Amino acid sequence: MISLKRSLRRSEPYVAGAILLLSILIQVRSGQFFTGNNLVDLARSMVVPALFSIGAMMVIVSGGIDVSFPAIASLAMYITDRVLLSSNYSGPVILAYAMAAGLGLVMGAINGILIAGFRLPTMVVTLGTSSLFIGFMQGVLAASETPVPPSMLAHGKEKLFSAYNAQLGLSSDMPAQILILLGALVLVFLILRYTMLGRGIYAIGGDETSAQRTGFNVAKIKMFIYCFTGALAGVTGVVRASMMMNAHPTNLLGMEMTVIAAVVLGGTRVSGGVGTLTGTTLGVALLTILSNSLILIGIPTFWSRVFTGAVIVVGTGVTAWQAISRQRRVAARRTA
Amino acid sequence: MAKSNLSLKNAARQSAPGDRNVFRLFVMLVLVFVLMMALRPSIFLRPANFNSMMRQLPEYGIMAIGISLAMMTGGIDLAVVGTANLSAIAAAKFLIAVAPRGTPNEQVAPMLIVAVLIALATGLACGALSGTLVSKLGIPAILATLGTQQLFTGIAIVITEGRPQSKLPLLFSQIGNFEFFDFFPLSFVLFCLVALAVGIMLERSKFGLEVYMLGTNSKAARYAGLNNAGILFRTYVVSGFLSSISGLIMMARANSAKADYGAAYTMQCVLVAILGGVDPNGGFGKIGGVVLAVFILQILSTGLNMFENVSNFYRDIIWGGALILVLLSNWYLARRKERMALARKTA
Amino acid sequence: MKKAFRIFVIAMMMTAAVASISAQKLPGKSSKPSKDWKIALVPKDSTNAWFVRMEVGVKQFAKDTGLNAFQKGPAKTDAAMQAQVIQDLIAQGVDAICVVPVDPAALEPVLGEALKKGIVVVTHEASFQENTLYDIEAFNNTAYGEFIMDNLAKAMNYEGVYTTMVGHVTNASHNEWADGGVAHQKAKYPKMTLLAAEPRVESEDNLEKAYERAKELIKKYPNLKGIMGTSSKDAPGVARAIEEMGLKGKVFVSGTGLPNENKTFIKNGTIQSTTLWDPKDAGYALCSLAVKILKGEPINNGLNLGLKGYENLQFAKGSKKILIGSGWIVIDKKNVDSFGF
Amino acid sequence: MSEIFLRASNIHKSFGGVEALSGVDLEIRKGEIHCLAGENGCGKSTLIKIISGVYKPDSGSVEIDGRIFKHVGTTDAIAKGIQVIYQDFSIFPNLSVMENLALNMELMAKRKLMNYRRARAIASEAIAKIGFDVDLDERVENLSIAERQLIAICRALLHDAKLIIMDEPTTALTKKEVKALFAVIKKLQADGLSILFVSHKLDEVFEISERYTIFRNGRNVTSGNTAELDDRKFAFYMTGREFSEESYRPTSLGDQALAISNLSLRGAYEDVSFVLRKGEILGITGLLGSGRSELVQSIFGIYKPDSGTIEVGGVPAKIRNVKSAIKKGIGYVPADRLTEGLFLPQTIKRNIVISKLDKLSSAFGFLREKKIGDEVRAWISDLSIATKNPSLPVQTLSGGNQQKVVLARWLANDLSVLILNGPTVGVDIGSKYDIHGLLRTLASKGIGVIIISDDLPEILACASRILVMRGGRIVRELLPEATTAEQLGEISTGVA
Repeated sequence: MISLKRSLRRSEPYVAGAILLLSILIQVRSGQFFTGNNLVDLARSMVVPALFSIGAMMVIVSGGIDVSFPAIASLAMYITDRVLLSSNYSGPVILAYAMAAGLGLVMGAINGILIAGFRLPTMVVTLGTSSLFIGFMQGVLAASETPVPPSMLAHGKEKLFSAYNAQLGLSSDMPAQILILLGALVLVFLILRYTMLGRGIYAIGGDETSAQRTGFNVAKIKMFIYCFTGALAGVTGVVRASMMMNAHPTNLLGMEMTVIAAVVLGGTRVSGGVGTLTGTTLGVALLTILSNSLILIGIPTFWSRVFTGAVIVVGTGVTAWQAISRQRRVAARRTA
Repeated sequence: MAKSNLSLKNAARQSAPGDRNVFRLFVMLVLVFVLMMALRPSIFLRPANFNSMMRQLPEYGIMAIGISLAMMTGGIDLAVVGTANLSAIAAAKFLIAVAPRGTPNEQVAPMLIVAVLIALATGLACGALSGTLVSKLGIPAILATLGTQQLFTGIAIVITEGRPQSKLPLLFSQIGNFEFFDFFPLSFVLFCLVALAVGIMLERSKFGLEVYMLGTNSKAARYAGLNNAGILFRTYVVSGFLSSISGLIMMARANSAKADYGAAYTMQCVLVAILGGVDPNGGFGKIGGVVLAVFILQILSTGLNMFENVSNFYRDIIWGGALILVLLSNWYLARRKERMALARKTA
Repeated sequence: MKKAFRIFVIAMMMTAAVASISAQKLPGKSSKPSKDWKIALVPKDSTNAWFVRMEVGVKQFAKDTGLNAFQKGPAKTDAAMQAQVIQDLIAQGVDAICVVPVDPAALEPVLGEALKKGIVVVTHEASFQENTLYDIEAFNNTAYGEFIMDNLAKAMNYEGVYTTMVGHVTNASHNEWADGGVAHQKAKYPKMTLLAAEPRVESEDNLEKAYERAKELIKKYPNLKGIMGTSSKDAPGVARAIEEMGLKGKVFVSGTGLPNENKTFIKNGTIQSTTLWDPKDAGYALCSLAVKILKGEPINNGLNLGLKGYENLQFAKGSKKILIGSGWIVIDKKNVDSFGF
Repeated sequence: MSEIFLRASNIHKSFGGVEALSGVDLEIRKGEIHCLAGENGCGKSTLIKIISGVYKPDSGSVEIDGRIFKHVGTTDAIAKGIQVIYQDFSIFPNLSVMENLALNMELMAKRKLMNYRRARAIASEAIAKIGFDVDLDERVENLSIAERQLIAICRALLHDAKLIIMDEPTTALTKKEVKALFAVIKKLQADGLSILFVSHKLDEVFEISERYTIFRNGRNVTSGNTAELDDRKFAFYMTGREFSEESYRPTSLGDQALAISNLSLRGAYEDVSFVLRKGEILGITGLLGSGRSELVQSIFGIYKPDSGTIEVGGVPAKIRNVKSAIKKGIGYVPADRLTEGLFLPQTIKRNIVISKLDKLSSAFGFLREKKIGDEVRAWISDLSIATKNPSLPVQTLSGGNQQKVVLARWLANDLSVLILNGPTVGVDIGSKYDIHGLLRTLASKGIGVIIISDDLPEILACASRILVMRGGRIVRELLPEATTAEQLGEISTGVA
């Protein structure tokens, strides 16, 4: 009973409910939601935003905010791509991932040094480094679209299985890259839940001074967060380029706000300390389903932004309203 | 006595972070100015170049002021560009309907006033919607305004089908592009007036003080009897209003209105606000700083356009670098001050 | 208050009148020596592969002629930012500005000002631009749309349901091509029908989105047989969706596209042909035209800018501004390997 | 006699040129309960932080259990068995009770992984030590302040401590909880631990400690056996001033200032009625959860009561929100000064005038700077707020002066009713007397004052009438002269 009450205080059930409602709406309007190929398509669309959201969520939980991950992903991916192309690399794709992760880690470390070492405000730092990375990529490297090396191309074509829709005769491939997402989810879940490092991330987000006193090495934990999210962003960049079979330097830019919105929508507290991977994934799922189903619902292209905007406003409104009334209930309960 | 004096001085320095930041920004502005002057004196110092800068900065400068206001309450307004375009489109739709190009100026003039009022009213309404979501429903501002940005752009696309609204009466852009003494653009004068008005509002009015206090601690604000919801609401309404002025300026400069003009301005305005010293957590920030940041950005981008072979993307590098340098110098100066104080004591 | 406003308006109208009188004299032959000329080309943005290719043409021109020609674009595809770049160039006193407008309407005032200051203005992909001396079209927009439609119709065997895809619904030229294509289909291919529920979808100039939208369309409208793409990302994105869904030979796509990006699809037949004009040539041609004007050479029908496709430019019907070149390149199985980009 | 466990000698420490400690000494014997007292800003906290390794002293040394440190490291301190319970509890509101209790232990054991079963065991053991009944899976932010403090105490007890430093641990505890805590402390002492108990509540010092040390302005004033101390001496050592406090009797009761009839808020309080007269100081006490805070917050417009009426000055008052409460002449000094009362980084000036802006601005909403300046100067001198420059951030002030700023804010508003929730929580003794005196003056000028406090001696000293609440109802009305702190405590808990 207590645990039921407690779970109703979380936002995951509400986001899950919203997803269910939306799914039913899509199913009714198109008859094509609960089909294998559609679900595979959605899973595929989720890969990149979900990978980003993992890092964004870790940062927000620790009490910061990071807007530099699309820039890190783009720059890491672009440098990797160019280096591998120019050296005519044809070995396994793992090198691309390792390189991009390494580059991302270095860029994340720059964020980390400024944030953990100099204790500078996270949003300002990441806005600044984001500008730097983009400027470096487009100014110094004069980045433009390039093809990807053969290993990434082959990797982009790898599929786990195909979902076949007999009714329409359509099939959809589950991209291999979803394994990277699942791997990242499991890894981060384990880190957050079962390591002191992970608990430290929550602790810092709850109260940084207390964390210091309790014995957490706050600077080290922060350094880890930004390095890790940087590396993850680098990997995400390569995932995107291989899935698109094309290295597009600016394609990911501008995603930061939507990803952060998804993370917050999934119940992560903007002020830090609270947030779950389940909620985050649900938040991403909701926004991905939304943006990939407007045609299925039958919303004309001209209306798509109105609809998306309205759903964000209404969706977050409901969650926020629920939080407000929860606060009231808590106040009453405390006195009872 | 000496001891307490010292602590007083230290504390006084603490008390006016905004002023110090404004001074540092001013130094930076001078540096950027001198740098550009030194590198390309023949081009940079032309009056036409200054005129060009003054014509470019108002449209995003005014939106940056709007975003800054929202940030001072601890929020953010990502819907400024959407609001600006929707306001401009509303005015443009009206003008094209009642006074298409070619209508005699005498007939256009009164309609212009109505059109301007329509735009401003649209801005107010957009701000009111964002404001309601943030203040009454308590949606985090970043989400609420991300939603309304989509919504406003969406509505703009629906009513225009994405096409530019261009057959505007010429009188509009003639007035909009009027230059005092053939040098100071009307839009720049408007920007100065807006900055002055908002600056005065923040520093001298009850509402301004309430914005700072609410941004510092909303719970304490509630216990102090401030109408938190009302203040937040008004902040976003003001931001919406300012955006609609920006929208009109864009409309005059482009002589048309369209759903996606200036989409890239949003992040630029956030950057301007932050370099201008506005605390993204709320409570602190000065319009003077924001104005200086706008000038710095403009000199940088105009400056880079003087170099044929330097890509505009270097602006991003300089900008990001400047942001981080300012932070680091703040950090360094604070530390040095501490050290010097210690040295003085032990000496 | 009212009176003050009236006076203000009258004052404005007077300045406007003065301005329009001075605008009568259009820029032309430059009195400066040609080595001092500065010719700037302003693209829509600087990272897009398309405009990177265009810059190659500009650099080639500068090398060939020894003149100071350069490309200077905004950091993002944004009409307002493009206007700012042009404004700065005017202030710096360049002699000619060649523009590929993000949005022609938005540039009218700033280009008008350039003309007023005696700067030569030529445009590309902006057939409705008023404040320009000449507009070079590699081709006629409507005709280009018609040609894409012809390609699609042929692939669809002249029958079935189709829809159109644009980068953004706010993109003027994409919409012109799509409109041209649709009108052409209505006139010429009666057995084809435009999908009424979704006559135009957005790919956001993004390969991944084009792919996702195509999948969605095919799921929702199983009888959809063709997609007419406009953005260079549309055709390859849609082609990938078609291949993955196992609809090769059942659903067709046509559109603009760079050879490299479409090579596999063209070779394996998912895309029969894409259409293209080489932005490098367009960049070269724009600079070349600007220089001709600065030299005071006459601009007439049959103008030869000295490179393929631009040897015999013709004024559009009833226009003294729009110069139309001899078309686009069709990329198909036969020539896809011959481009090198 | 017994051995010395800790000896701090001639410690100096300054911050940014301001000396916080100028050569202080402190000795704690093994197995003793030692009280460290002094006003806020006297250097108590700084010394604690030096002992626990947070700060490095400029000079001087600390000897712990026979080993002399120039600079104690945090790990040294913990290894030597020193545990500090800070005033702000150092807890994580977003984590569960279990994690709050167990994390530190796990970190000390240098564990890299989180084992929830082990954590639960640790946590259960910890709460069992003081018989604290709490749901281990509850998030701490959903608990009351007292419960949070108990968690902080439980956590410190977990460690194999030889010296536990408690920085004003009883601030937010009710009488019953304090008793439970003292029992635990005594038990720990019996086990041979030393306790450094930082407090400025005299009754607690007497009750718990054997020896004391008092600081003033970063220097030792005195130390000795608690038994030799009395009320007067204690206050004098702390402040260097003489105080005398008589209980307050209004000379003449005026008209009705506030009348509450049958006020109810479901889940908080029920059917509460009372009348407050002008010139009266009404004390309301009761355990946490007795509904007292919600009751006064309802009067101030924070909560909306379900039923009942409020009259202000004999006129029925509809109080919809805080603003309308202020308009009716009601002021409220909240319990948590730092988060609810003050805008810490903002200036003293702004903090004082924020609730009076309507009157201090022109018709167009512009601030009247001169008027504001006059107003602020007047309050600073009236309440003797220790600052030279009202443009300094309010966080530069001591707790007592901060509280005076909050008071000034309300006094500026021509109140008829002033409600104080914990008027002297975290306030040094000098300011405490100042504030008590001020409340008497206010009442004698005809303001109706309500005090909510757990500090029973404070209630007895200040209030002219006392209401005791239990389970959301008023259970007793008492006069202070006929009541003792013990009786009051028993009525609150329902023993009597």
